[in-house]
Amino acid sequence: GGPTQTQTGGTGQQTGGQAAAQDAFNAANSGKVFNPSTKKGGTLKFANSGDWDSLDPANTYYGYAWNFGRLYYRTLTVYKTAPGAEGNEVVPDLAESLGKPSDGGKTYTYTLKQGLKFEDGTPITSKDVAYGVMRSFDKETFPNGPTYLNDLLDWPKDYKGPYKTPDMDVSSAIETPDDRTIVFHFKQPFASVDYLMQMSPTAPVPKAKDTGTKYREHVISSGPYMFEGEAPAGKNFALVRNPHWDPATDPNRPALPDRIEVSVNVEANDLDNRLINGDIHIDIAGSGMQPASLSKVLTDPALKARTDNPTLSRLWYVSIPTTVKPLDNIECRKAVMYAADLTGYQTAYGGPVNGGDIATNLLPPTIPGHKKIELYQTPGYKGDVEKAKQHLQACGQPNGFETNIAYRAERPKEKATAESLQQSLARVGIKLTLKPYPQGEYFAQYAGNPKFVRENNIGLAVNGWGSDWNDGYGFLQQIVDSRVIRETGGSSNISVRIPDVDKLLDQAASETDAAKREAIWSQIDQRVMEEAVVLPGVWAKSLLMRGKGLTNVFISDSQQMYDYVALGVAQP
Amino acid sequence: MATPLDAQGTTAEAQPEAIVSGVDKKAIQGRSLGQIAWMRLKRDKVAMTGGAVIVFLILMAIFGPMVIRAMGFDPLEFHQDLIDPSTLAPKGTFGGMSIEHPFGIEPVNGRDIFSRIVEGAWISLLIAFLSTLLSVVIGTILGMTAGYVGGWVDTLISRTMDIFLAFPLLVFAIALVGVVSQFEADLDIKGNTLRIALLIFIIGFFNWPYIGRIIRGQTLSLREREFVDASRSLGATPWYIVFRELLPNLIAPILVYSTLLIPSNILFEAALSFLGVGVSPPTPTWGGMLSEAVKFYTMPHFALYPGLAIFITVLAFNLFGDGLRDAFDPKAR
Amino acid sequence: MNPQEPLLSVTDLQKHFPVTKGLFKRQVGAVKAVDGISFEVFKGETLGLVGESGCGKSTTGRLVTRLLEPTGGKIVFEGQDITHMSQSRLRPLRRDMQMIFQDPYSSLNPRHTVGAIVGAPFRIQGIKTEQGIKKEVQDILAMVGLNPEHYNRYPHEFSGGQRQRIGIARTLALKPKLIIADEPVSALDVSIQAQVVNLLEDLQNELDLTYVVIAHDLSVVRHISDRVAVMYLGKIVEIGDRKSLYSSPMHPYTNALLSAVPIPDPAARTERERIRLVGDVPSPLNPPPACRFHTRCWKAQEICKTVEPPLEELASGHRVACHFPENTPAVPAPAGDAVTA
Amino acid sequence: MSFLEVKDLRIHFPTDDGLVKSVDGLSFSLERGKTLGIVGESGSGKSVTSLGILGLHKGGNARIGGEIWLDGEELVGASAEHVRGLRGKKMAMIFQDPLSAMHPYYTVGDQIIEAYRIHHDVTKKVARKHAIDMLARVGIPQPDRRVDDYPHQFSGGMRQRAMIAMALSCDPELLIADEPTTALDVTVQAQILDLMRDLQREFNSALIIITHDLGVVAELSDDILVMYAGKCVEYGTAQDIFYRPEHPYTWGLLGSMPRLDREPTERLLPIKGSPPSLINVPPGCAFHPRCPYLDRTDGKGDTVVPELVPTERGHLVRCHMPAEERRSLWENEIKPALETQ
Amino acid sequence: MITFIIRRLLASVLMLVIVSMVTFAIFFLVPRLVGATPETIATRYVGRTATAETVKDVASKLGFYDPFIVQYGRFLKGVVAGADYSTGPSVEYCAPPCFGYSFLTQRPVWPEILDRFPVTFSLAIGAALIWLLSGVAVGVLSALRKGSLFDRAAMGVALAGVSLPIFWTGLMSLVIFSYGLHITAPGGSYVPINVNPGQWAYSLLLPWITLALLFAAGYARLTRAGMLETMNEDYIRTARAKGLRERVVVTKHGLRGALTPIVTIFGLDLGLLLGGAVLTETAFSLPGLGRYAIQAITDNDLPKVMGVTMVAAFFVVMANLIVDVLYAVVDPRVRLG
Ligand SMILES: Nc1ncnc2c1ncn2[C@@H]1O[C@H](COP(=O)(O)OP(=O)(O)OP(=O)(O)O)[C@@H](O)[C@H]1O
Ligand SMILES: Nc1ncnc2c1ncn2[C@@H]1O[C@H](COP(=O)(O)OP(=O)(O)OP(=O)(O)O)[C@@H](O)[C@H]1O
Ligand SMILES: [Mg+2]
Ligand SMILES: [Mg+2]
Repeated sequence: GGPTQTQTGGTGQQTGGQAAAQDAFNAANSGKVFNPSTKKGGTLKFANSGDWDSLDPANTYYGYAWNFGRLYYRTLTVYKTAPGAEGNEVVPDLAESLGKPSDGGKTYTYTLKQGLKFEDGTPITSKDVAYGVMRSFDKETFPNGPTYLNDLLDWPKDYKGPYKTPDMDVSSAIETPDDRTIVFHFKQPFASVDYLMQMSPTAPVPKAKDTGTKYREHVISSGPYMFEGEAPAGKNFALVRNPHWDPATDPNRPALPDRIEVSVNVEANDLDNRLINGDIHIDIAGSGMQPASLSKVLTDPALKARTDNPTLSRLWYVSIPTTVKPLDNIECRKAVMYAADLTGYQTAYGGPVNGGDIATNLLPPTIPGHKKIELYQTPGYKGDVEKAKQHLQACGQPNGFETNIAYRAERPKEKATAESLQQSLARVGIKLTLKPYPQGEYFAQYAGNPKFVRENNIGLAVNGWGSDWNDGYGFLQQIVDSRVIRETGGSSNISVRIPDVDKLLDQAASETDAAKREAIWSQIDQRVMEEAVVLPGVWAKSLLMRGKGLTNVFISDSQQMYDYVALGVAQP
Repeated sequence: MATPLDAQGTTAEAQPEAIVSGVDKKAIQGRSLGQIAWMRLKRDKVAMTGGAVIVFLILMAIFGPMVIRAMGFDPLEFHQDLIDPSTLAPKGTFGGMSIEHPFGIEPVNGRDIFSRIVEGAWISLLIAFLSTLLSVVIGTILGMTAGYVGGWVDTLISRTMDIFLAFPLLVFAIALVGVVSQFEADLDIKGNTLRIALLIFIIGFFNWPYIGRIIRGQTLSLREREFVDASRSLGATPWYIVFRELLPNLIAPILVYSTLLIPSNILFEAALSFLGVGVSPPTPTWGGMLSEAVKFYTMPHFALYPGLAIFITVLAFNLFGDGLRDAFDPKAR
Repeated sequence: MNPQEPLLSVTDLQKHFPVTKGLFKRQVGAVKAVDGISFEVFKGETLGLVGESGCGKSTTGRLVTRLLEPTGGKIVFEGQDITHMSQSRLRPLRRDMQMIFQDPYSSLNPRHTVGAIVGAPFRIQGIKTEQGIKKEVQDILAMVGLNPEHYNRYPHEFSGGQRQRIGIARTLALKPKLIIADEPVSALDVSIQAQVVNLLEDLQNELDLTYVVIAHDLSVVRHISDRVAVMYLGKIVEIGDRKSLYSSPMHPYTNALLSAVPIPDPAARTERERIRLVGDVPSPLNPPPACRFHTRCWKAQEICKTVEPPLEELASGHRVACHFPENTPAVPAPAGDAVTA
Repeated sequence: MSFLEVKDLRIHFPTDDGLVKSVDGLSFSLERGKTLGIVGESGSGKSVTSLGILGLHKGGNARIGGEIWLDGEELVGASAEHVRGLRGKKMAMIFQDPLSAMHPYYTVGDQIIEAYRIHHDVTKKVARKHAIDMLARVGIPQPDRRVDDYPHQFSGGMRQRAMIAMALSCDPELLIADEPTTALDVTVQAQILDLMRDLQREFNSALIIITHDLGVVAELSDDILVMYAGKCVEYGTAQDIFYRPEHPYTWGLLGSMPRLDREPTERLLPIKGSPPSLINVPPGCAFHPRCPYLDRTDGKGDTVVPELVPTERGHLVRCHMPAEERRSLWENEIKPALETQ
Repeated sequence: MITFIIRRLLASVLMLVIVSMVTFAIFFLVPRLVGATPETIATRYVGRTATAETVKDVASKLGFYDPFIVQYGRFLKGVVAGADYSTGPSVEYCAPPCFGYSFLTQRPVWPEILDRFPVTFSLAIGAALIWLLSGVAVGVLSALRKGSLFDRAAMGVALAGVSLPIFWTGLMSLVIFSYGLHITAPGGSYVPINVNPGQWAYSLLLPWITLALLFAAGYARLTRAGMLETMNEDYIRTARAKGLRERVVVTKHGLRGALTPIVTIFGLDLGLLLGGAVLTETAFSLPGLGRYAIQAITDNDLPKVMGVTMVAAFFVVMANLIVDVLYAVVDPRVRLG
């Protein structure tokens, strides 16, 4: 630590009256709490280099939006506000307890706590929660939100949401027998329901106040903070305390600051500079600092001491479609696996600190069931030209071949990855041509569209996946199940079409024993690696910076960034 | 009758030498305005410096890629061993400057900046030149047509130019590059060729009204000159007048505005690259390098060289173009 | 002057330039630049056309050479009606009718060599010459008093007088019958003016040319013309052979013009009696009705404002358009009281 | 000493191509109420001389030598600020092209008002009244209305009148008119010349009139100075120059002019060649390359610069030919050639 | 004059309609020409887990199945008469000029444009003032001291100014002055003038100067050339012959004469700038129309693109009109008709 640390610490001491927090690298990571405090007051400042897809709980699919959303809405369940692994636990929020399964796991019942109120003082009822879920069904109005409940609940056949089919009886999916009880009916037994219920669509929405697409400008708060005025897209906004929030019903939210300010569309490098200078407290996206900041932060011990380096449940990888010649031949795919220089890949992605650890298989270390599988070991992860050439020989392409690599044009790291692979595969004669595509239609029209992939010889496609929640299903299902691949495009799974894997997935979904389930996840991982249809790159990490004067800072395994509900500020 | 004043017929009255003073009497071959402009240009040291730099740049663009490869540089080769993996910055001072990498290396992948600058000259200049050519051709043809034919043709072309000028150019360039390049397979043109062709087309196509306006104005004023009438009264066809009488007089403005359009097109290409719709990687262009460098602004060496390259090139063209304009300017005569 | 067929005959020639306004280019009026003029030019003679600036002299010249499309009237050249003849049909005729322009600077293309300029007629008309164009051009250059060696020089290397010679050489290339010279010397210095005037006269004698010389300088016109027409606001007000027009001008305007010319003789200052016109020439957009000169005429009466005087022959070869002409021969005046000044 | 005395005035311009000796040793004098005419071909240094007297070359790149005495004050050596104070008030100038010489963006009235208020500490209103008076004085109809017009709304003649009004607004004692009528039609030119004569009489100012039209000088001037290549070649009274010219160049000018007051000659008698460039002035007598009498100068013509010497009849001539010979040439050859035919 | 303005306004409307049609066509026809279907276009506007049905719903909600004319007609109607939009539970009326609802944020575009306009306007006006004043001043001085060291240096700097790409100067100046020396505001710190004028000026200072540097160059050169030309005019000689002081000659007669082309170009530049401060706003991350336009294009958000294009074109067209009128005001010789 340098001299600046004592200064920061000193400030904390004067105001908070607590022990001086020592700035240190990873001081808020791996289960540690940095500068713990219960002191209320002050203004917490967030900045976002982009903007929310929507502030409406029905219409958002960003991890940081869910993390932040908990400040102004509550859901039936919630991740525990605690550092490290403890934070991965789901606990009741609006509900008195976790869901009570019945009907062989097809029906779940929740009972709301007493004394819950919206910001206007009206009580929160189970009808409001049901309405929130129902309106989120309308993907035409709220296209962005998660669709788990749409797919899993037993909705009436022609249901189109409360706007278009207001009078339809949805009791086959949701029932609210009384104001405090809500019952969900699933099509099939489902194990992780409590995980689903912490997602934003279960936030209560009072039907009378619902303004559809405009609701995002002022979401009626059920949490400790409410919007000060309106928050239209692209504009900065502020949250103030919700007078009708009762802390007694909410052990998860310390609600320390008096006020929360959010700036949006702040240029990314600026954002880092303002964070470093202390003008803002948190980069809300939580995706790590910009490449330009790395050299500045990591080479200055005082700055480095203000950073944390969590691991994410996210894998950056490259899909190897089996539909493109000559990669339909497993030997050619293996040649790619051996030829790839993973250290280059890692550097392209931001290096060991901001990019991540070199990945050898799919499941990241943060997911229960993770096991390291090293099928294609090469010296120093730099690739093995000899082995690659042997496999090329076996493939019948001794001199290599030509193919294309797709990536998202807007993502510099993916571009760097593609360039890096171009370099390392060239060593064995595999010539890659770079194909940038707009990320907006990357999966629907380009890399995720099987027809396009075949016709345009997309032999490799840069890809990445993070789980919606921290278990094997949440991580694997969307990227290895061949049945999610649609001929019309749109799936994240570009290359994995292994019948065994599909079977194993079904098996795992109905397996109730957690340990056995986890074993199956790893088995799937192994199968996919054997088929060499995915070239894993890095298990992501990010370099986060704590703003000056923050208290109660920690990273939870569920958010994999700072837990925004816990944060407080030391006042000068 | 003969008076002493009437100096025997008319032939003796001719004494052009009195006007063409200072010229070798044997040099009966006259000097065209172009030659005179060239002579003046030669005296303009600043412009000639600009011209020399341009020649150098063109040579560099044409032969540079071969030369650097012969010298052992590879603009595409990674040198990640020279990169600090955690900060992604080049190891060593001044962006990893060394004998092998005189301008240092790029962050992340460690590509040699010097050879990329040389290689980038090729694409940057190619795009600038060809797009200038395109706008000059379109602008000259339409400008001359509008100016010479007049009437509703003029109205139509002038309004079209107005409309073109009313478009937010950059915005449209981005849109078009984005939209069209998504469908490479259908067009059956390989990656960068399509991109480069597209960039040339867009830059050239959106710039023609500027030159078109100038040419139209010049044509309008030339049309009023009596030599056009003289030609008409000799029975010249419109084609003859346009190509033989007007065009030679338009060469000077065309040349001048071309040399001034080239730098602005270089900047345009750089701006498009900066906004992410330039040539596909890993092919280096100056604008592309600069837009990369913006993400690594903490390593100013990365931005310095492409920035300087653009600056020097644009400055050289501007200086030369300015000098050319002065040299052709009849008022300065 | 021979009573043969005229080489050129112009009848009631008109040129109105439309004045437009508004989005749809509505015509709101017309500049009546030339408004019904008639004259004839006979082979071998020189017709002078004088008048003040803007009276339509150049327009007349450009109409006759069909650089402009006439609004009305008729132009007959060598017996052929060329009034509305298409440009392609005109092309061969253009050999016989050439034009010299006023401005020696703008009438030569600065990007062409003298050889190209003077040789252009051959190229445009597609004429092959026995000794090749170059030789032909050099001969012509010598004829107008230029050094044939200067074939490859550019116009900017010559003085104004020399440039005018180049312009003349160009018109001579195809051995035309009629040359329309629009202010051929007014841009030149006096000493050079005289050279060019002499040259034109010499060429006429040598090549049997017919001239229409347009000028505003009455002395120059008198010097070179056989007959002179005086224009005022798009009309010919008086036309006659040189001698009678200058010695006994009939139209008050001609009188005024003549008396306004400064005489290079200090004694004339006191001796001469002058007629001073007041005001400026009215706009051709709105010319005065009837006799156009009545607004500035000291002899004007009511009839001048209502009845347009016809162009009548009051003496042999001398026609005038005036209700109250001066200097008329003993013949009684046609209308009103003839007042002699 | 005369009201205006110019002694050995030299105005040279260093340029890229060499030193331009625009005015090279010019001397003349002028009394109040008298008129001096300066004639010469284009580029002979007339305008440069007039601007030099007004001190308008100061601050430019010109090199000025010699003396200019105006009403007892020396101007060449005087401070620029002092000369500026005299401009407009003591001496004023009328330019050739009144359209370009007036600022297009200010009304005629404003420009006269400005000129008046530089030298008179009066309110705008008073100055405006004065401007209207001046416009009335130069014969502009409805001056109180036209005072608010812009120059382009005036006709050519009116513009020149307005220029004169502006120049005269401060009652200057010296008025220089640089080609005041060259851009005008004859009838308007006559009006302007009359006006200038009348005004000069009224204001009793000294007038320098610069022109290349011998007719105009003859109309107005008491004395005439003929310039050639920056030098005075002949200087004398109007009678001297017109009736007894002794310089071949003056003869040439006279011979080049077709004259209305004489019977038309068969041919004009031009000067051969064209005026020299002022950078490469021919050695010896600048006129020698164009002079038909070079052989009569004892070989001095192209080597020795002739002096300006008085003739027997009292005016000054710059010529190597013996006085005798000159006179006999004029009497026996030139004069008859100009008059008879 | 009035009829001229009315006539020009009518012509401008026509021009804007054409601009809008071309824009619409580029975004509508070009993708279709190269093979996009309503569904593929709609995929942009649905979440990442959308089903084919959702995509169809969204495509039909956004009207992608209608032919070009219908879609364009709907757009025009919205601009002229406003349009109704469903928010889900209710229907909202979007008052004219309604450029539609953003496909992505589902908010009307017009208020967003109005919102961003002040930023671009602030940027343009401030920079314009700086470049105009400094450019003209330098130009006049250079012209008066033609060939002097000052002249050469000023014109050298001027050329350098136009030769530097703004995103580079922007970045470099930020690195030096904001992040290095901390004397100017960092990028993206724009504060509206009604919130805090001092902060507003402080936050825009660097963008102003950087942008002005680019243009000042041109204006200095233009002014210099104009002054050199007018100072050679005959009327300058007349002014001197009247005995006017040199300072008055230069400013009242010389500069007045040279100003016309400058005023003209200034109007046009300003018009263009209001529509196209793309690079500056990107370099300094100012939340203005330029960045909005870029965002709209990368998002393929047609209503936004249309809105911002129309606004930009509107300013260019208006600038043209104003320049013409101004020309007639400045130069009495020009008659509008
Ligand atoms: N193309 C044209 N359009 C409209 N008006 C024209 C055109 N050409 C000439 N005029 C007008 O016609 C009238 C006669 O012009 P013209 O050039 O024939 O006069 P001019 O006698 O040759 O005068 P000058 O001595 O000045 O050459 C003028 O008022 C002129 O403004
Ligand atoms: N500022 C200057 N720099 C260089 N040369 C000049 C300058 N001003 C005038 N001259 C030259 O001086 C010579 C005399 O010019 P001046 O204007 O006095 O001629 P002028 O007799 O008035 O001719 P014109 O009849 O054409 O008006 C010309 O050759 C001209 O090129
Ligand atoms: Mg004419
Ligand atoms: Mg002059």
